[in-house]
Amino acid sequence: MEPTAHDADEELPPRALLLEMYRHMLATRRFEETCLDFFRRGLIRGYLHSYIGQEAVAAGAIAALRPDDWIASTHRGHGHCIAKGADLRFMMAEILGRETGYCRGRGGSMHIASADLHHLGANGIVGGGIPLATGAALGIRVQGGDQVVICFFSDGASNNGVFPESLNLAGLFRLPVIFLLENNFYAVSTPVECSTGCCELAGRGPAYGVPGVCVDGNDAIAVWRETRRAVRRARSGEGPTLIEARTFRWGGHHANDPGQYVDPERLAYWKGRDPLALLGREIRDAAAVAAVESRVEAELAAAVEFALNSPEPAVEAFLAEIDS
Amino acid sequence: MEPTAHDADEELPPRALLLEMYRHMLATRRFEETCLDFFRRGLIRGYLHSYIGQEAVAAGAIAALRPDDWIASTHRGHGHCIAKGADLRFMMAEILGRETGYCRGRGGSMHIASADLHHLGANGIVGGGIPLATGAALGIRVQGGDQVVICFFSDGASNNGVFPESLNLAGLFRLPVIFLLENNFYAVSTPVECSTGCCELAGRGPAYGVPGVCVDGNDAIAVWRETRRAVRRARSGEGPTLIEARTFRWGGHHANDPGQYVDPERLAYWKGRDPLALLGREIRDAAAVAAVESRVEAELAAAVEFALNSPEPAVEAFLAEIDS
Amino acid sequence: MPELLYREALRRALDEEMARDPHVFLLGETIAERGGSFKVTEGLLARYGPGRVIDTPIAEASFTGMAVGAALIGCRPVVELLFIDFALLAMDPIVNQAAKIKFISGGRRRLPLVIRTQGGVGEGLAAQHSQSLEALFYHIPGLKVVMPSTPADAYGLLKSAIRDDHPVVFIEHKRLYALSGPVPEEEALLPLGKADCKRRGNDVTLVSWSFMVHRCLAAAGLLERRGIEAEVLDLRSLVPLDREALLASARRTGRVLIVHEAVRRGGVGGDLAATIMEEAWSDLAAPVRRLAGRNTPIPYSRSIEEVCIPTVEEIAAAAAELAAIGR
Amino acid sequence: MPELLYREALRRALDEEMARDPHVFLLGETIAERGGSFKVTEGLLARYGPGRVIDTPIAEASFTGMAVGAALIGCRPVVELLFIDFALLAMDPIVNQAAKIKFISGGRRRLPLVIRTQGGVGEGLAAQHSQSLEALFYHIPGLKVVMPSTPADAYGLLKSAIRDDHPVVFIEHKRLYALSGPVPEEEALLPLGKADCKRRGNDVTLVSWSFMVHRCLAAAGLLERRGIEAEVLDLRSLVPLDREALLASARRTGRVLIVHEAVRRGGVGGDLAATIMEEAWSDLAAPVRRLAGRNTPIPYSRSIEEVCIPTVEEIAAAAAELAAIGR
Ligand SMILES: Cc1ncc(C[n+]2csc(CCOP(=O)(O)OP(=O)(O)O)c2C)c(N)n1
Ligand SMILES: Cc1ncc(C[n+]2csc(CCOP(=O)(O)OP(=O)(O)O)c2C)c(N)n1
Ligand SMILES: [Mg+2]
Ligand SMILES: [Mg+2]
Repeated sequence: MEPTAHDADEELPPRALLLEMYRHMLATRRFEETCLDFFRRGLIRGYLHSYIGQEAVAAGAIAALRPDDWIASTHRGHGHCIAKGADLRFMMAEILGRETGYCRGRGGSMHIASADLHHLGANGIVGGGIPLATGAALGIRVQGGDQVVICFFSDGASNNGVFPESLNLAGLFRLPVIFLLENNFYAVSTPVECSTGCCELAGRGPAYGVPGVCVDGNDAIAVWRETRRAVRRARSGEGPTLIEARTFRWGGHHANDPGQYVDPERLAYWKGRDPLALLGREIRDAAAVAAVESRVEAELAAAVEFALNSPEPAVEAFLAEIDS
Repeated sequence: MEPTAHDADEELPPRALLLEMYRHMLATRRFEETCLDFFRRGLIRGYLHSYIGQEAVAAGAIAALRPDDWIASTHRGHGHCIAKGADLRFMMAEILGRETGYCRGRGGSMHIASADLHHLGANGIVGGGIPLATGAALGIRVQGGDQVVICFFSDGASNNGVFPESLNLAGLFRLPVIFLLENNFYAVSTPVECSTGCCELAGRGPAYGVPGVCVDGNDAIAVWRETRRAVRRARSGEGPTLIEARTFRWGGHHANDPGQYVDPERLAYWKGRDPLALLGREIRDAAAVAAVESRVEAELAAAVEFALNSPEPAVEAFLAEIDS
Repeated sequence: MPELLYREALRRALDEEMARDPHVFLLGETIAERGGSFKVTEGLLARYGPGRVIDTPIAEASFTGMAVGAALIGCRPVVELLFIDFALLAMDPIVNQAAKIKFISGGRRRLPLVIRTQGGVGEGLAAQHSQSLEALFYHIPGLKVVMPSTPADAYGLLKSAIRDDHPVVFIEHKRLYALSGPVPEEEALLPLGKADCKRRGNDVTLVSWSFMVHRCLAAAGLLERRGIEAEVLDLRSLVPLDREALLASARRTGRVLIVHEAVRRGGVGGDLAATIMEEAWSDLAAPVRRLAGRNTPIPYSRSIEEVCIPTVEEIAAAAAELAAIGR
Repeated sequence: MPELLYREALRRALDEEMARDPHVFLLGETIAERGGSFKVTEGLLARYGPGRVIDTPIAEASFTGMAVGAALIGCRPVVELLFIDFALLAMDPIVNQAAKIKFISGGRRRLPLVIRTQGGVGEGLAAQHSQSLEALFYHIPGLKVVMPSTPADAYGLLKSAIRDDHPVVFIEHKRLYALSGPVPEEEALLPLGKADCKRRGNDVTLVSWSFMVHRCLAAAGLLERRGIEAEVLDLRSLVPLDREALLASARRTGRVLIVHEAVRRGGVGGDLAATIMEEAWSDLAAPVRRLAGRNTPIPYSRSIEEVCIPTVEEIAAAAAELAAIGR
């Protein structure tokens, strides 16, 4: 299956949505750059997985959602979180381990979640979020709601048995969930062709009665369009869709991984298709883009300031909280 | 995919093999009838899952193996075990919980295994044997052998995530394993159409780069032929095959289950296609069939006698064995 | 009080909670059409429909994870794992996901989830259908563990578990489903974390839960004839643990025998024994003792199955020995 | 003796055993090309090729089960689970399959399988990458559990684990990989089930394993300055357990503090404490005490992470308290 880029003839997202996607993508890019810098300076610890290069997937897909729709995210989750409308202040505070963060500093980058944002959570377990997302879709059914759920995960997670199990369950129950497989061609250092005998990952859907499509993951508009189609299906009770969005990770697996195993030509190819640049070109409005840019810079600066000035969790309070 | 029955033009198994298949099938049928009788009389406890109706799958498939090839079996495993050449005496003794059984009475019906028979084991966990079989195939590779492994499992097990995980691993590594999915259309009382959104179970293979074929599981010759093809592929290093063999369970899920949920017409259809009768017709040699019948009766009688006269495990010896 | 079977008491709890709260729903293998392998959920499909009594394919890891996801958005799922042995296929959603949610959100998220399952030795079900695995969940911060021994407890505790805002592993026993016992006619919840003294006595305390409570009661009967008054404390819930009741009884009798069906090594008994030693040291007349499952998977054969877990006679003998120390 | 890092000692053990026995092979995520996340398997791909150093997709349940299957036909697989947290995805093959093989075959089948994994608190890896879960395996009949604290122990015990005919869960510690220590130049196996007294003392026994051994040794240093001679007993393998060494030390000092990183509730410490009480009651001068991980998932933030597990000072304080009882 060849990924489809968006077709210029087809309907475009409304202008405001285009700008919002751009804003989320830029915010993600700049947020990640800042995090990487903080990591190098020792301010961030643990595992930090940058979303740089993949911004169009989160922004494009989530642009097709209503605010009351849900998402489930992964260890590489900052982009999803920002596109779902997260406050950069609380995100940055969490990643810096502060009491003011989304998880009060208990969770860190791999566990950010927010019921208010209808964000089920990042996950430190590769594939761990897949059944959770599927179950949220079932829960929506039980509650009689019409929301949908997007389940983000990547090629590596697609080999965890919970993916086909959940595909099967979602297909059987026609649940309103969209399996958004971000195929960035690597799981840590393992290229996708070394993790499966069949690299056409969208093809796993039909084996379970779930339609599978493949889309250019660096083209935010194409992702938006394909997701919107899947959202409509899901919302109208027709069931799940598997979307494979092909994209690429610009950095190593995490902040500490130089990623030397990546073929430089391949990386160059994908960097030449910078999702931000591609979308910027579509917007064709330098003033609007500049306005977004300054808004993002201001928000990011505020977030950094807020986070750095926030207290770490207090030991006494923490000890009082946990059962002894 | 429509199941293929065997085609009269194609090569037939050698006569000796035909008779051996028939013998294994008949032995299984009679063994199971005896077990069900013993169960009713309170001599067998626990779960007893009868293979009656499915005999052609085990016999046909295993007829395509060499004795040093391996199999992995399931909770419904007597047919596989008999076709792999088990001694009915040790089987019956095990199922009656005697010290002389394959597992010295410790395992029972759901755990029969024998390294000598190259039988990896029945399994009480639905799907539990799938990775074991796949790993045995990997072990063969490591050891530089040319054996193959048949992994038996049924439609219910195909929804356990280890099936697609193992399919993927086997396809990736081109392992000499044959996934033999006995689609008997039920998992306990759940019909296959209530456990998946896509009932073409053989179609799950190609999603992982593993060829999938569907065969009439009540036609021992068809099963043999399809398995032989897969065995040749596997033995020559071309990798795994998924074979879906469609068949039917004549009884309830286990000896205690009347199975009233089964559509009587469907059952009648399958009973009309009795695998033993179908194969008997192909043999066209009443004398040979009669000879097989009397051999089976004699072996079964000897097995019953042996088992009933065998001691139960001694408590003292058992306690001495286990660490306290 | 009317008598109900343990399975009926469980069913009544499910029924009442489903009637009361539309967010409660059931998920598991053959629980709908077939009413469950142990007939606990029989009739509920007819009452609440396939939207709330849901049969799943055999995919324990995912349908348990789905229950976690549904709970995250505000439902109150009750998921059934047919045998606790199969919970081993769902340890990621239970331990890595469900148990962590409250904590990693800094206390901001709730996870009202009940995992119903059953364990213990039955009638020849062998090594993969007879395990007693409560210790695996007991060790995990963020999980509650409830193990009722009677119909009344099953009823009252399951209702509380369903109303609890955080995950509860609710472990039934395959040999108790057909046990009959009185259950209050009016709705009655039992709080999690309250032990029940099922028999009073001053000479020795038998601490137990689930099926073994009945063996302890029988042993107490034997002991009585020998002039020994045994107290039988049914913990009912292991997490939260009723430390007060446990320690009070230990202090009063000074002699404690902990009885459980699970394997002794690494079983919950060790933790309880250590806790009693730490907290009630000066009141102990004898070392706290454990009588528990032997260090073996459960065999199939009738002749050697029952010897793997404590018998009434063994309990009585161990208790008598304890009671005699220092007299 | 030459010094090796813990990771190098492990690698040497793997290397020697692979050279010695062609049935030994390695299976896990990014262990081949990348040499493993903790660099234990670096260089082995080059020596033994992709047929014996095998990178797997992310499918813990299946590749662990595959190792079981390969062991069943006579191989000696060493499978790596990157974090012990991920072992929760492979509990079926480990507990329901591997642990049961010997038993359900009436002792007729062998299962030479090593599951290498690592646990413990690291540097901000949070709730799903910091667990200490040895208690889950300790409770399961049929599994051995080994937890080395030094390069020499890691080397000698891993070799024995690989040669063992039954499954061994071999748990390393993420904070030990870069620890340097002497390792004998000649090949040297250490038997499973032999504790190592890492420091002699008569006033109090500190029982520990893995990373906490080092904190106990540091605490013993602090205690020495206060005139208290602490013995530090490193169990090294929890199953088999060196009961003799444990009880002998307990009897000699009469005061035992068990220190582990895993959560206290349901941790191995309770079992050990109960065992000591049962066996050495009359020699105890004080109740056996446990100092262990707090009842919480591990948080991310630096400010509250370290307080979740015992510190050197806490160990010293608890030991000093014990040593003072009844003097
Ligand atoms: C169950 C599990 N296995 C292994 C890991 C270790 N791990 C963390 S990220 C990762 C790679 C994931 O690859 P992919 O799903 O493609 O996500 P990506 O990093 O490309 O976003 C691995 C193996 C884990 N966290 N969880
Ligand atoms: C992991 C697991 N889940 C559930 C069960 C309970 N169980 C035993 S047999 C069975 C049905 C299996 O169906 P299928 O795989 O189609 O095999 P069949 O009985 O048709 O041979 C179930 C659900 C089990 N043993 N293991
Ligand atoms: Mg990836
Ligand atoms: Mg079936």
